[in-house]
Amino acid sequence: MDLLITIVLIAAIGLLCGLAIYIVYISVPHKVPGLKKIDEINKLLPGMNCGACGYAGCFAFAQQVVNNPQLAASASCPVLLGDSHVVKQLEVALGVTIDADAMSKKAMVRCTGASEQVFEYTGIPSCKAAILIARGFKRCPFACLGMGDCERVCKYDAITIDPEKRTAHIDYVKCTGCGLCAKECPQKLIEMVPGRTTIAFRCNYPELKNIPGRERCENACIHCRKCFKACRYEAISWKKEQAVPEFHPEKCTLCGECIEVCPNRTLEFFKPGFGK
Amino acid sequence: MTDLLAIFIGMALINNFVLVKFLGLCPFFGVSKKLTNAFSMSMAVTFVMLMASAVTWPITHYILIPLDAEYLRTVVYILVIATLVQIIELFIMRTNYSLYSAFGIYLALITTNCAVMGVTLVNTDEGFTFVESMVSALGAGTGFGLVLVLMSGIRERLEISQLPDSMKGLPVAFLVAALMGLAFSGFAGMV
Amino acid sequence: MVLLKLIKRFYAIIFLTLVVAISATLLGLTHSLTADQILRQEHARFMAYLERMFPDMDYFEHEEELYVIYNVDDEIEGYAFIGSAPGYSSTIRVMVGLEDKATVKQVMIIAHTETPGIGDRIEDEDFTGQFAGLPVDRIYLNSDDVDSITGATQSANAVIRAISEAVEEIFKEQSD
Amino acid sequence: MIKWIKEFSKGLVVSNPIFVLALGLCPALAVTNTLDNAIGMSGAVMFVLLCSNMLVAVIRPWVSGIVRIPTFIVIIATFVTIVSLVFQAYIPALYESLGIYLPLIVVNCMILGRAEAFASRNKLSLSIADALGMSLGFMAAIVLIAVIRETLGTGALTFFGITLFTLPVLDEQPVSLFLLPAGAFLAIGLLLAVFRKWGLIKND
Repeated sequence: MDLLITIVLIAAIGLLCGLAIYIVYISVPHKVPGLKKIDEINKLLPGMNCGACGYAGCFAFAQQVVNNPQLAASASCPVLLGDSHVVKQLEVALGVTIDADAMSKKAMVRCTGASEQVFEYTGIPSCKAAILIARGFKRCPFACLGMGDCERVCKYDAITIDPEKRTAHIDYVKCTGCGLCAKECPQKLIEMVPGRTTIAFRCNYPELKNIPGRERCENACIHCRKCFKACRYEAISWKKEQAVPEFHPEKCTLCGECIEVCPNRTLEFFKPGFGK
Repeated sequence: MTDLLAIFIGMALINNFVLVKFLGLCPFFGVSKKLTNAFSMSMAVTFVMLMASAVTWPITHYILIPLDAEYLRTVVYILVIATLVQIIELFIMRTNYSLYSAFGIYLALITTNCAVMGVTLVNTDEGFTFVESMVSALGAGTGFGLVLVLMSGIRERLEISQLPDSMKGLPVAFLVAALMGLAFSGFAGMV
Repeated sequence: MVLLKLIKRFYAIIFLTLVVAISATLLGLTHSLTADQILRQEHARFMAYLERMFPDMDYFEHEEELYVIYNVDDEIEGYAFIGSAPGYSSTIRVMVGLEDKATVKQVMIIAHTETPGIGDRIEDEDFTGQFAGLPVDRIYLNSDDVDSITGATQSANAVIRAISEAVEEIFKEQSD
Repeated sequence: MIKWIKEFSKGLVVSNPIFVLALGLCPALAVTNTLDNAIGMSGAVMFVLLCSNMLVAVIRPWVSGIVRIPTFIVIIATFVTIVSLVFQAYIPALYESLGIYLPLIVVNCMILGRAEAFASRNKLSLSIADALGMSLGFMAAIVLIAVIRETLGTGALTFFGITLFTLPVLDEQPVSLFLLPAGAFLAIGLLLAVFRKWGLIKND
């Protein structure tokens, strides 16, 4: 008899538990407005929560975009900029037009890493740590140290480190332009450039006089102006203060003249497949 | 009041659930890779511990003990905990989605978190009153959170340190836990 | 039809309730099958401890918390009581046998899960043996007559506390 | 049949619950201070895992979505309670030394994990194979840890009262660190590293 009472009471607890779940399941309404829409947008986003758009993750961005569709045209979500298929879907879902091309950004490493290593560094494998000792272990104090801080922070696997030259390479296709690496680099040598940039300028050495760059690195810009003079399409202007070239991709014809004349091979085509 | 303080410190430090009693180890090693995740997880665990203690206490003292059916406590407790977790999960998912996207994945882990079940069992074993049970749940949650946050801080550092390949990841986390455990055994005898 | 619809609608709840009910039934049956055996085991263990302490025991009687042990000739053989206190990692339960109401005959650790090799040294004869022959009122923390164990202070003190607290409770009631 | 053997052997090495999946760590560390405890615990886990995997595989078509987890966990808890009642009745010494960790088998992530991830999606026979493999892998792992901890921590190895062997120096001066909680972490961490070094388990 006692057993029966026990069983009934315990079953009643089970019933209550089931009932509680059921009631919550049935009665708690979806309180977040437009949750379905937000979910739909959220699924289109990369889901990496990289924060490049300026919101706390993809879901937060989706929420904002649903409330204010125009935002999509000005935010810098890597998906908006990279994947044209997704951009179309987003345009349909939100009812706005997005000029993805104009907003796209890519990360560019302004160093070839060719500067000679002057001592063996065996400390904590992080650029931030390495830079504390004599401004890094390379002859050029502004060089890419290649300890992989940017590689670790990249959520899209776009960065690889060349272990020989100790320098970072960014895969143009995989790069979504989120800018995390640019924020992470202690040398500040990763620059976010417009996606249509044609010529990569691979030197970060900012000082004009003191010590001429070429002593420090075989790929250094020696401020010779040859590229500026070589360009027949006015796609290169000369910035006098820093004494470096400035490139204008809209006029560039990808002729490759500037790259050929550069004595130290500081210039490169930015995107693989450009030029030849 | 001093009794309650003694229970709190006892649960949080001396009998720390993770390092001394080995409860809640799966999340301890699973969710301690990043500091922010560890913090969210420990908040969620503490919350569920408090809820579970509050619900299981009356069940124990008004149903199981009068019926002389304490052998059923495992079934009843885990049923209640699983239900609670599911309700909280549903509720948060529907009302505050951004909170859910931050806590949701951890809630699912909590059903099988020995620490939550452990705190309800300890409360019954020690014969705590309702208030004492709540304090012990709070203490256990705090201790769990403290250790989880400490551990994740250390692991974030370990990520960039040079280790033999076979030591990377879990093995070194265990060794760190061992050292932390030694440190925590120093709290014994405090109360 | 209506019933069928209701069942369909609340299927999840009914299912869970059924599972819980079946589980409770199963456990209730298992419990009633094992309950006697559990009691017998506990009783046998208890008796075994008493018999080891008082080899001439025939039967015992309760006197509040105190067990009074009689031999075959109905003479009082001694007394025993059980005390407990939290140790390092578990609650330690001790059984104390008394010659008469003032002197300890023997102390036995009957339940603990202290750390093997460290805390479980409280079971050693070196430690428990020192209580034999002591007056009960000489057993308390930091007493001159009782030594703790180096490296297992927590566990050893718990044993001492278990005895002294039980003594206080039992004998205070009796002297009142 | 081949599939059966594959599922069975998977739990032993390739996805050993303790060393590879890092599931069910609580008992692996808490009760491995003596060999007896480890064997008792893994026996209990084996019984519970086998029974619950079988039952879940049988009833899976009827389990309703929203109460899935409560249902599974009540089933598991039932078997755990049966085990603990049986232990209490027939092997009380083991019951006492396992203490709170016996009811806590319920929340062993390994068991609910297997019920959720495997038994609720697979046939009965495969579920049995999975349960057997996983629990044998679990047993092998925690017995190994227990042997190391007991041998180093006390200088001798005993098996239900029978002393198997005694080490010369350690007997006098045991490394009692290995019996402390810290020693459990140390032992499992070093074992894991050694297994990786030997290539038994893949690196992260």
